[in-house]
Amino acid sequence: MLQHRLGALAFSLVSVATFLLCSCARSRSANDSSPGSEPFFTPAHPTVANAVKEFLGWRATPIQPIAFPHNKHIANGIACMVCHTGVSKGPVAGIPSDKLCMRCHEFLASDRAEVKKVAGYFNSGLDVPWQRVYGFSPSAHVKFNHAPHIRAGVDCSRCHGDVTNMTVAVRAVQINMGFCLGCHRAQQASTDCVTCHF
Amino acid sequence: MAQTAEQIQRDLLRPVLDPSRRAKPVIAGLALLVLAGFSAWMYQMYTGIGVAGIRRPVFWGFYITNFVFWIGISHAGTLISAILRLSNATWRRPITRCAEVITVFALLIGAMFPLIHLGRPWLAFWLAPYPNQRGLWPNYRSPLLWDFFAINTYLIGSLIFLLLPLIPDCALLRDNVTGWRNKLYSLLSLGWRGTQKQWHRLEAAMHIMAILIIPVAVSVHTIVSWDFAMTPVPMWHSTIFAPYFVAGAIFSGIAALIIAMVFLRSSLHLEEYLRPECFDNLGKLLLVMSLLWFYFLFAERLTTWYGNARPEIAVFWLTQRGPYRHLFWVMVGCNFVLPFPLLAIKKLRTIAGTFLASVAVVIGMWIERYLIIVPSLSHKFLPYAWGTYRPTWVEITITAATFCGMALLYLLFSEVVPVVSIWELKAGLREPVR
Amino acid sequence: MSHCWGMAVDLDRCTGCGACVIACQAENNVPTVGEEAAQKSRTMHWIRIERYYEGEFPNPRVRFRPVLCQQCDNAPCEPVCPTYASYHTSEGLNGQVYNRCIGTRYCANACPYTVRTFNFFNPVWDKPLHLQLNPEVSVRQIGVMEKCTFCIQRIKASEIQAKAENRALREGEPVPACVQSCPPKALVFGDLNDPDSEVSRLARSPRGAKLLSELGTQPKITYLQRDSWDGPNS
Amino acid sequence: MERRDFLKFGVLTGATATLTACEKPVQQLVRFVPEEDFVPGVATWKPSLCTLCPAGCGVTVRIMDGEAEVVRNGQRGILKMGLAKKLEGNARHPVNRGKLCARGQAGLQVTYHPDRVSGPLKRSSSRGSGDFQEIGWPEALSEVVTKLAELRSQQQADSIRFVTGEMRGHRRELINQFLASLGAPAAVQFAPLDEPVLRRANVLAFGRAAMPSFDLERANYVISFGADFLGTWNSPVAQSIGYGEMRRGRPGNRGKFVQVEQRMSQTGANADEWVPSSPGSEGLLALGLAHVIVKEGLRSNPTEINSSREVEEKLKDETYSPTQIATRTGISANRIERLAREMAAHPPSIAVIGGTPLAQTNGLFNALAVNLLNMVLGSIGSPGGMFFAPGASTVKEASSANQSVDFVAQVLSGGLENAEVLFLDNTNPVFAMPPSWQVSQKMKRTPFIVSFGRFMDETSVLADLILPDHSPLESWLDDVPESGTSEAVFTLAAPAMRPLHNTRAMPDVLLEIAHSLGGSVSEALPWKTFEEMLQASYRELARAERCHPTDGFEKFWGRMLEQGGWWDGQCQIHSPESPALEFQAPEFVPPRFDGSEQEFPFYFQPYVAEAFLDGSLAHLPWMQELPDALSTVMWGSWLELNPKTAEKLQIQQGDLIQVRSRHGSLETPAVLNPAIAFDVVAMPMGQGHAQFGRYAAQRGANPMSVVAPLQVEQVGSLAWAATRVSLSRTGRKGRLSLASGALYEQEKELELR
Repeated sequence: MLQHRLGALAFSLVSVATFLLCSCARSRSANDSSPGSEPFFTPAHPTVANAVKEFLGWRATPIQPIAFPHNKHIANGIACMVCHTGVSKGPVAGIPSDKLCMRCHEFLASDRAEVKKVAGYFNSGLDVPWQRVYGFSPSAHVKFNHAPHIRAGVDCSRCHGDVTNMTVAVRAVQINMGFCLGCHRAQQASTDCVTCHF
Repeated sequence: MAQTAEQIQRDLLRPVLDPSRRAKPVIAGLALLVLAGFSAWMYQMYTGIGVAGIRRPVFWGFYITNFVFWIGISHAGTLISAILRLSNATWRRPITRCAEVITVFALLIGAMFPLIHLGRPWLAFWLAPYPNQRGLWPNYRSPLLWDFFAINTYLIGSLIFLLLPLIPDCALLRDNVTGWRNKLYSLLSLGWRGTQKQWHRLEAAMHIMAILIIPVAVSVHTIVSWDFAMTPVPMWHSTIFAPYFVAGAIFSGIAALIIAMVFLRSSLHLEEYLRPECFDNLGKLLLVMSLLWFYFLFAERLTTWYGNARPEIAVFWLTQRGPYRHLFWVMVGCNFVLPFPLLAIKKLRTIAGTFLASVAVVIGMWIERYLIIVPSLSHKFLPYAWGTYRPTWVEITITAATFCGMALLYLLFSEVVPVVSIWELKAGLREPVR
Repeated sequence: MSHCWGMAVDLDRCTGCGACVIACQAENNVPTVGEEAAQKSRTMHWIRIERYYEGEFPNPRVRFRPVLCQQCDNAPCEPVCPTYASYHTSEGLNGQVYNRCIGTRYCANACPYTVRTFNFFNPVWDKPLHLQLNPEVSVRQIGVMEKCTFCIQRIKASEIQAKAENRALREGEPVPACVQSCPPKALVFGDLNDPDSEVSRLARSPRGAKLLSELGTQPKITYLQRDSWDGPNS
Repeated sequence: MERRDFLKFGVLTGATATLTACEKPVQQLVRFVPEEDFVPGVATWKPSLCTLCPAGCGVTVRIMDGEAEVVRNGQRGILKMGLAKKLEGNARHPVNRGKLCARGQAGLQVTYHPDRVSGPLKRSSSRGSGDFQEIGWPEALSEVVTKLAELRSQQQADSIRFVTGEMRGHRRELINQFLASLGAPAAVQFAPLDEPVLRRANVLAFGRAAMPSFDLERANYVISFGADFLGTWNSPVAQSIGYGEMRRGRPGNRGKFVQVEQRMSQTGANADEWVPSSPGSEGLLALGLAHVIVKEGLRSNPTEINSSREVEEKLKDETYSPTQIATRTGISANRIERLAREMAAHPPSIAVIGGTPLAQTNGLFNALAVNLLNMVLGSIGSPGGMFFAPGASTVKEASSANQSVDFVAQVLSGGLENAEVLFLDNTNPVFAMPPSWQVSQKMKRTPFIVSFGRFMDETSVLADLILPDHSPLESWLDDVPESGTSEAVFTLAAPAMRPLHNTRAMPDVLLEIAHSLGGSVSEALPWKTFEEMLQASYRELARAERCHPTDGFEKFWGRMLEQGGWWDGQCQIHSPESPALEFQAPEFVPPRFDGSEQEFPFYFQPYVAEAFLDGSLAHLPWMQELPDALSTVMWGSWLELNPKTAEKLQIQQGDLIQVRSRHGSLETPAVLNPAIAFDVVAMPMGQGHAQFGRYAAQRGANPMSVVAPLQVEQVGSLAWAATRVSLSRTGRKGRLSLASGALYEQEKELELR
């Protein structure tokens, strides 16, 4: 990332200055910054500030609607794949629907404040709006597939850090293309661009 | 040749030390137009490159036309001044700096256009080779990358070529001003004291630069032409393009130089220095280039027509008889029919005559770039995918703004340093007129 | 064994119905651009059906020809890209790496088939139309060039699946969306490295020809020319 | 088993079966797919059914887990659910065998359309103003129930009208039972894509009121009279599959295909020979061909009918000789003779008729003549010939198959004005009928209109109450394809995804209304839901399945849902029934046209647009941006005319043209088409919507606005190709988005756009 930024700054004043002014190219008005409320979907950056942050690789820490304690669940012997069901089967590990939460929490610890929040969503017929912790920015145009990595024996912690000690999941590993390539090279996996970018 | 060294110094320092008030509104007006162009660019960045008129299949339009045009204009300077310096033509003394300045500014403007035209200009730095975590380098096979290096090399070279002969004049200015300007000129004069050793080194450096800059300049426009000639696009994929482009570049460069000189002459009262024989000589040069240009055009058109290959002939007829025919004949008129008599007949080769011819050539050469780019792209191989191109106000504003920008930069420059080299003219006094 | 994906287009079967166009649009998140942009021919379809008239009334003829990226072996689009956004993949396809694209549009100029489309603006889907987007394919952003990928996501998915099952790819696997949808089976897709595959067989047909073969781009798509009727056994 | 019998069975047993099951009216009508555990990021494929055109193709829906923004209990939030991502043909379905046309694939956008009616609406100001207010389902339903109860108590149930679009399967059965139980007249179908003329001709010729199917795979010679069978007509996917095989599926044997029409259609573009006969003379040409074949004794394997001898005698009459008809058809005698000899020499041959020739005033004659040509060619029911699919309706249904004609009759006889309550389902007559019939004005006088429309179209906007139906992907569907297959097929599909909006399935709503009305109505419709009704009916099929003994209904039902229906190639119920015994050679009737030749020099031929059909798909952005196959126009309407005609009138591509008939005028840009007769202008149907969502509304012009209200003789349906028009320049340029930059590939053509 450092080189990336240095390269950006080193290149020319023009590119950075103009970029800072307006690097977010958008097709509609950017006044409304809250995502999801617009009547249309677009991969455009919602604001200029947003575009600048992404360019420089700064990512906001996601704020979860519910303080989910990973450590407690893992300590109770629940394996990652119980909730992240897709991880060995397909591209997406998946965040479970609140129906899965309620399978246990209808009875277990149902008096806790955070569990009540889950129940609240469940009863209204909606799902918990979890925020992604990892995931790639749309402008990376990356399609990551979990299953082949699991099959190749890559441990979850390799990319996600030691979740056993986390409450709410945090981005413990900075995943960028160099990180991916490092491993791919070491494992002699394909480094062809279209392996991931399509 | 009645001037004395003092007179020269007085006349030529005047615009710098005591700038005319009349220039102020002109500068303000030009600045406003440049700002309009800049705003248009910002608007384009914010909204998207789609506000330009480019479309499928004409993916390159006004911006690349401007790019080629301005890079062409930049050949005025350095090349002419370098050749004239090397051939030691005495009439070059008052015009070399005008010419070198054109080069630098035209290059700066020209180099902006690839950025303006990019879909994602904020990522332009990926063209520069630098080590990165992705392990990626730019593609050295791409003519655009050659461009990137050629233009940067040329820009650096031209800057040095401009700044080197500025040193003695800056030292002169340093000694005549105070305050922040003194600091600026001190910096630019690089501690010039006028010792014999320094003069000797300056002459040597200028000689080396003059020799180096010629192949660089030729290579720049050759590579610009290869942006086109390397691709299998009808009428682009041509071996004639490199010399055609270089000739066209020098052609339009000389015209731009003449225009600049006419303006400088009247606005800065340099009638004594930019004398008619300068224009006469440049006029002759322009005539040669006009003939050369026409020869290239004829050769290009004839071979295409005679060859009668299907995709090429479609483009050929598109410009000859199709919707681009008006532009084509305007181009021929501007680049040959009008300038030829004006420059060939000695009586007409006056300052006014060469000026008129030059204006025509600049317009004609801009159209020439446009006609090279747009018709070929609009009629590629599969007729179903044929299309048209129409510029939008954004492109037109930005284009207009760059012309204003050129004028503005030139005006400002003429207020900062003498546009005619004082020491070279002084040196000219010492040697016999040839 | 490595694969060399190729396609055969039987123009004698093609009816010009447009099923492939929509199949591709649905599979690859190709946006609609609206009337104003369509008027400027800025539509994004990765495959188009060219229509050419021949002759005049009362004896007119029409030829249809689906044109998509020809996945040239000797592709003019690849060397011109200054950032390797357009490059040759290890399986011989003309890859287009969206995130590496800076939008010079040089590749689109160089492409003699005019099959590359450019995101002049960010694509927009009126909600909830965005729910139709295929999560297996990127939604491209502004300033990025795109084009037919031979449904690389399907190829990759098949390869991953085959590897997981520890077997080779089967004939008829993978299938791009256009080929899958084509009612008269004018489009055939497969591995050109396998001499017994249907596409290899068709590529050897005497009716076969490459589009603009004179340019030496060596496309991986073979067009089987339309036949004429001059008797019962023609 | 016949479809008709099956439906009867189902309904009967359903009634008895549910006597025990019927406890109390159900509360929850909104039904979801049973909770499923989707593996995130992994696609599941579910069978469904395409309802966008009458072909009835089977589809599979690619479902993936996703997050939809929804409103639940008044709360906006996200919901993880299975979302349809793509539609493909169901590989096992006998009609489309894994293939799907452009329109069918775009059906996905019906579900996700931003302008779907998302909940029940009630009119809040004057009729047609388009002002509606949202109301809840209970209020909306009670309003309908009150109205119906009132009518019933006043013995006025016969003033209830129910107009549907193309409708088959149990949906129609339910509507009819509902109406019957109320004592109301049967539902009337208004489907502009239907071919009532051909059905009538098939009744007269073969005793079948059905659309024909064609064995193109095995045919060696196909002559089509105006039928766009590869594009939009009948069962285009099935026919395209067959066409592909006819062309290249049999090594060394490539069939010939001849198209007879005045404006080259997408289908005509694929023909080996294109025969531009004059408008309305198609039947005469067919008789001319039959004349040559009979006269020269070229018949190899004719279909035997009782009246063969008389028909033959009649055909031998000199009135049908090529020289006699050459002037009228515009085709030279030599060419007619050659064509006749060719088709007789290369059996099996098929003659097809559809579209424009059937929309002439003499459409019935044209259809009968082509049917006769088929008999002469011996193509009825033989391999490589034409046949009727086992599921096709029988003569018993002849009257109900004529329902679109009935709608015209209703409109003309004041049936609409007399209605007290009008139900509208999946139909848009205001848009698709000529304005001179004043459908809209007549509907405005109806006191109470209920629409089940998913979109606000020109007809729904007149309604008092809109009870939006689920999208097809959210509904239980079943269908019996009428053509395109030689197998008995029952397509059945469960909802592929949960509803996005606050909509309810129309059949469920009808059932709920029936239960609320109580009494005999409730008893006649005892099922809680449409799903239950389907189960009850298909239980009969499971019992009657002759070829494979089944292992219980549950397994049978599960298998049906898994593969998308029931069909069995072994169980072919062979169709070619003997042609009607007393079929006569039809008498030539010349076509009539509205408007004089001097004042209105051009024949005006609207045609079914590849992308929009009759206009019912104009709201889909994918379809709007799909370049038309021939003109390559997107996002608009256009008028096609010959470049020579245009030159004469000094019209250039893109000029805005005024098209004027005796009944109205419209403006649309001109598109040059070298493959159209000099005296014909053509215009696609489907654009010119006043309503119908953001992508369709106020776009282009509707050709119906100039169509004369002429009817097909002896049938009564609209003769939409029988209008003459004049053209004039407006001096302005029209909005025209063309995908194509050139008409010709080879010639040095420089003019663009």
